[in-house]
Amino acid sequence: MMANMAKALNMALREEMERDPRVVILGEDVGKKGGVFLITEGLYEKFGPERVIDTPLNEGGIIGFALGMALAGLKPVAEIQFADFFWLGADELINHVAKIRYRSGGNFKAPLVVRMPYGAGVKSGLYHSQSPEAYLVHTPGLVVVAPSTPYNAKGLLKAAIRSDDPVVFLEPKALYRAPREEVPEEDYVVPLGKARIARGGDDVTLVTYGAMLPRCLEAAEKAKASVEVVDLQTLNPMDYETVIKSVSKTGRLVVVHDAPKTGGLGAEVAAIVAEKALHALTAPVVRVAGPDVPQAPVAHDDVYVPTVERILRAIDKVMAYS
Amino acid sequence: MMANMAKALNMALREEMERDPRVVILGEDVGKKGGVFLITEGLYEKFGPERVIDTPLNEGGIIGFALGMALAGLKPVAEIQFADFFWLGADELINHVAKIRYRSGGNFKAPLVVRMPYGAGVKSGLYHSQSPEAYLVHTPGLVVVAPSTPYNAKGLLKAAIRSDDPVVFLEPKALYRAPREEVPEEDYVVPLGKARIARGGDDVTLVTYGAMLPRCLEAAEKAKASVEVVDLQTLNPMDYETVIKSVSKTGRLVVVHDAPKTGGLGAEVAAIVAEKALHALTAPVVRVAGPDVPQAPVAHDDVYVPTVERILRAIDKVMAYS
Amino acid sequence: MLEIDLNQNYKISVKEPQVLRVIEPDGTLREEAELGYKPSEGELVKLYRYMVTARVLDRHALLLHRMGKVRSTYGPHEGHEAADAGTVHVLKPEDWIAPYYRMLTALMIRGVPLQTIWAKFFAKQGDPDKGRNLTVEWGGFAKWRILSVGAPIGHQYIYAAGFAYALRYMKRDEIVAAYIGDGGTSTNGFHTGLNFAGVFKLPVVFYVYNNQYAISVPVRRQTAVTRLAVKAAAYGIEGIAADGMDLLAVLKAAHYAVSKARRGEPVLVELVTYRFGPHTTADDPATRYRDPAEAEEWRRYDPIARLEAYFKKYGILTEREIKLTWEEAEAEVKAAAKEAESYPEIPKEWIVEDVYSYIPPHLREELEEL
Amino acid sequence: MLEIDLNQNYKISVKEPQVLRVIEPDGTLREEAELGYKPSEGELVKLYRYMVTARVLDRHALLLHRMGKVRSTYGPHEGHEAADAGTVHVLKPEDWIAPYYRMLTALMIRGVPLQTIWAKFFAKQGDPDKGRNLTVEWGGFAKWRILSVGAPIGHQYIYAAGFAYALRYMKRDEIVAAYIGDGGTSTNGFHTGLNFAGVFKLPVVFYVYNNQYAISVPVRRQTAVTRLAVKAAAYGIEGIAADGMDLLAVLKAAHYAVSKARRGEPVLVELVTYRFGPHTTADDPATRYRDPAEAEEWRRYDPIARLEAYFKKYGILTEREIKLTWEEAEAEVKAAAKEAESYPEIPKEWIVEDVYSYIPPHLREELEEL
Ligand SMILES: Cc1ncc(C[n+]2csc(CCOP(=O)(O)OP(=O)(O)O)c2C)c(N)n1
Ligand SMILES: Cc1ncc(C[n+]2csc(CCOP(=O)(O)OP(=O)(O)O)c2C)c(N)n1
Ligand SMILES: [Mg+2]
Ligand SMILES: [Mg+2]
Repeated sequence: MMANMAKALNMALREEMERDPRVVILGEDVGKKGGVFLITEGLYEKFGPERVIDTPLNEGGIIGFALGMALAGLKPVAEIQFADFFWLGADELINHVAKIRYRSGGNFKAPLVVRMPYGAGVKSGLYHSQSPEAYLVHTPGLVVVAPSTPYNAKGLLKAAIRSDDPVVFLEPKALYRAPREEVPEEDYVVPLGKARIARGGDDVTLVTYGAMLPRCLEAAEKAKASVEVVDLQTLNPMDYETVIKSVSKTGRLVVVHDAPKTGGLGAEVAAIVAEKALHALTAPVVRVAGPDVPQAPVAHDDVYVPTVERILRAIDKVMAYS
Repeated sequence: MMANMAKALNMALREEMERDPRVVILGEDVGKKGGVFLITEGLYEKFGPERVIDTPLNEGGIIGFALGMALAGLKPVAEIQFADFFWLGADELINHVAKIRYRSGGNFKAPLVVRMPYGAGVKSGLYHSQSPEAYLVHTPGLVVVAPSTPYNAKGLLKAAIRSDDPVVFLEPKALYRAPREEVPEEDYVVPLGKARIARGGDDVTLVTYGAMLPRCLEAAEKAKASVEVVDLQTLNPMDYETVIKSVSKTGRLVVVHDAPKTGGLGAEVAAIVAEKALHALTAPVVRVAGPDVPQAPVAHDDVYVPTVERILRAIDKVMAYS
Repeated sequence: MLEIDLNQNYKISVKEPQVLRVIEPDGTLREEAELGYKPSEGELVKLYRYMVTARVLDRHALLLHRMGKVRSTYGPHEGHEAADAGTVHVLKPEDWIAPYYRMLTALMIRGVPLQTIWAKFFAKQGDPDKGRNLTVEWGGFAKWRILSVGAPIGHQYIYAAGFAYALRYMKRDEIVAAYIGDGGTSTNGFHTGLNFAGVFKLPVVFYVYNNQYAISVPVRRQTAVTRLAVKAAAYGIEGIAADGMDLLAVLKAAHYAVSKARRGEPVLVELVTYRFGPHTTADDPATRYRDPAEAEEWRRYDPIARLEAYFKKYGILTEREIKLTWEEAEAEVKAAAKEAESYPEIPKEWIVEDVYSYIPPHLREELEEL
Repeated sequence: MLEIDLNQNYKISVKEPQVLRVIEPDGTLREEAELGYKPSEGELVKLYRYMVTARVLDRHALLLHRMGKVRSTYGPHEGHEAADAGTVHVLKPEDWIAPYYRMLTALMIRGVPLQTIWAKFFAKQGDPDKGRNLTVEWGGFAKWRILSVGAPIGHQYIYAAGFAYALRYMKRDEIVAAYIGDGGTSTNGFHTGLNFAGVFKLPVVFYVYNNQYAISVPVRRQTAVTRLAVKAAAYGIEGIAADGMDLLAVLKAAHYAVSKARRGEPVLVELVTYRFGPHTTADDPATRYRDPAEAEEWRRYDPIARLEAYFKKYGILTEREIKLTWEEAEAEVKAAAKEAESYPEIPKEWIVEDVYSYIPPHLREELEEL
């Protein structure tokens, strides 16, 4: 069926809950309201309050409660209303969920999913716009995923729910209602840990993920150069081989994300290439990212988020080398 | 006088408290006990319980309380007993302390210091060994500092306390009792935002900070090549010009830290060089870092932390290119 | 397994407070609730005017949001007017407010010009927050002694405690009034703010606006207690409750709490109220989680209508004066909106200001590239 | 400013529980505290043996720490034996423990072999945690239905709640006993664990070991309440308190709490005790923050000596049997240590295991380079 990303995610949740009674949902307003972005719409009605659980307002509570459920053998899908609020559950996520398999010598595991809408571009200020992927990627034990289309959103979320490892699932809220595409009603997964070539090209490798994909594709379309767009999909463990393969071909790397530049995921991608494929680079690496300011001021939301124009300038910049 | 880093930090606190009655200290066990590492030793006796404040056990409480104090015009120095526990105050630090100047249009500011012992190398397991600098550096609004010697520890801490911006002060606990050096009893500051050349050299640039400095110096000493060691001192805003200047001379970059490699600060240093000085590089960048596992398992503490041998191997590796 | 019981002496026991009410829904003064603290009629009328202005402003903001002029989402204030008015009125001008987001009447009383509020809602110059925040985040209202609040719920309680500690340390005779919603009582900010305040005996009054919902989550799903004031017990401080839509009850409770706080005895005050509107403009209770009949029920207690009934009953204001109050508020609010609409946009360069006390080189570079 | 007061009815009121005590310090049974729950003499003796073994183990661990054999820091258990024994004994074998760090007697009762504990203390093979944790972090004791605890205080309360929710969801008739210290009551884990448990009516007993200190911070600096059980009031659940060094009082309180929890009524149980030793081997109370005379005072209540006095007074064990118990424990503990010392070291490759359910390529690469 034709579906936008919000609907595709909703389909994934519904199907997984039908498939596996161990799957439960918890979070603030996920019940009758269906979540503030309606991703859990209709699930409360279908699966009841024992499986679609409105919690008190405490993110540490939500993640810690989900951890307990996972330890007991359930498959909780926790929603953090906005990624900006995961900080209130950072201890539970980073100190406990991420490390419990390790600290228990493999005697416990926490296969849960923490879903969070992330990213700027919707004029929501400093606390409803953050992109925390770099923090999460720097946390061994977590799998970090960011879908970019309705199709991969459904397939990745299903894979995340079935994973035996904890997955943080970063949903690009700016794309929830972006144009629909065909999303199969059948069961399918998009495997974790694999990037995809969203568009082939020979001159420049654009590495991106999540919310920035449409802008990168648009820039690739408009650019004079032949641009290959790599959509990471899983941010950690990262499929760096696909990145290196592409850069080995093009010799030019531009990384695009909307989190602040310094210490962002672009740094890791640049570093991997500088380590493993330096010889292949004909041009300096360019990062197109949010400026190093709190993400993102309402009045400057448009200025903050990388634009197609900025991406095009970056492409021109690396094309100036040969 | 001759002092180790613990003593140097204690001197800095004492002198600043004498100089400025607005300086207060708060945290768990900072009072009579003098802190678990004795950094605040003797201050409770000298300045009394109103200025050296034992708090209840809540890191969000400590940082949030310090924020309130700073808003009112005090200069709080908060201690988080181990950096691993800042996660329980991550919302206060990252969402509030870091952003309050920005979100208030400059009408409020939070010039406070959050001190935290950080780093592995003391066989303390997954929750008394973490190095969270990369998370903090990715947070606009925070100044992040890591001293590496008794001398710069004192001078940087004094500068941090006098700063008009919030400073996270990461103290390499493995160096607290490392050999003493001459630390002036007079007042001096080591300015924030400036790296220093800890050792000059021509062939390889070793970029490091905090706990890894002694190992880097030892490796530099032992290496056959001529190695320049850059001690960042302030991790954000970073003095990238000093890094680039050095790499422009040597053409080879090795970055060393004990935080896990993926998404660590080494990535940012590598990326800056790949962006701004790619042409200067004659060898791929090499990162010597902790492996991507929880930092750091007790039985593997020695294996986890970058050794002089690993740094030497990295130097050899980049020296193989010319 | 053998069922056993423990002697009552070995169990805690808690008595919930009654909810203080002074004005009945029909405007009648309750006899048994004689005020210890007596505001003058003039004071009450002044507060009433602020409440009306806030309500008009609130409704107008909703309108201008629908027209796309008010940026981002907007969170209605309706139902909270008396709670704001009573709690802010008992403060001295030197005292501080650590607000939460739904507090328009408080802004009125503190003297924030309507233009300034509109400038903020439009994200234009003149906004003390420099256009950075949502309409519901009051970031930079330092001039009016309103501390800075961002969206993440809870932090205001703990920094209010730290701020109060500093006030006492500096021997400043000022107190802090901190605010949170019923949902907020579940946060660490609530827990640790009250705990620190109890331990350090700080000059803070902690208000909980129990408006029955946290977005869609009813208060009975937020906590197993039925009276939120009871939570004070965990922190060794006093807890009281009042009808938050009854200006006289709020004034009385707030006055009592403030006088305790000035002596270093923090108090938790639950103000029972209702959120008449949606949570924000992005919310639609009626079709999702709340029976419209319920809101109708609560309408009986409307803080403004109640005050008007009381004024009329006791001859404090006439019907005509009341009508005039509304008309004047309407005119003022509209005129201010018009003025603020003409304010200039926020310049691009401001994006890199105020991250630090200076603009570091990397931010200058980044600005160039934008 | 006019001082006013509010009628008592508008204030919360809380009555602290008395602290349940059954055995007087001299071993005499208190009359008024007749047990509803009656353990057999055999049970008591068995528990006593575990307590003695734990104390011997604890002291031996301190010794071997001083000799550099026990890795990292060690946190003594002395004073907590009865609290552990009573609370674990009333559980069924299927029930779960969400521990905190100072709980050796609990491990004994759950049947964790001494060798396994030594293997952990030595960070050798045979340690279920694979040598990754401090001696005070019980990460991988799943086999004994002991949930995983890391150092950051508080999290065990909230995951215990989630775990209990899952048990009920899966229709498993098991409960969770969760533990924390007095310092831990200030954390968000405590606040949110109790709050969720209250809202969802979960089968959990929440124990607070009030041993008077959080490292150097006395409990009166941790909270303004004097009886920690009172904190239950904030969560709409029951709170009780017992002498945590009195095995019979602990058994009675725990049995009561467990039977409530099985019915979906969570309870907060404060066990009043004392930390006789330093916080950890890295701590030195006597020279810094605690008058040694104070510890001497509390020694009167020593849980093991008290039990021995009771046994002797009522002819349950003789002096000789008691002596034998200590000797046997000593022998067992030492033999186990000796055995564990011979276990192989943890191999290097294990460093990259268990980060994920598989070893990703980048970790394989990184291992190569180490
Ligand atoms: C820490 C945190 N989690 C979630 C949110 C999202 N959120 C915004 S308002 C709200 C409900 C708050 O309810 P309450 O405290 O009762 O205040 P009210 O809106 O009813 O006035 C939620 C969950 C938030 N702002 N902060
Ligand atoms: C979140 C967190 N903050 C700080 C610490 C450091 N720390 C370890 S034990 C301790 C005191 C705990 O006291 P309490 O809860 O009373 O337990 P006790 O040690 O007395 O048994 C502290 C502060 C920690 N482990 N976790
Ligand atoms: Mg509410
Ligand atoms: Mg204690």
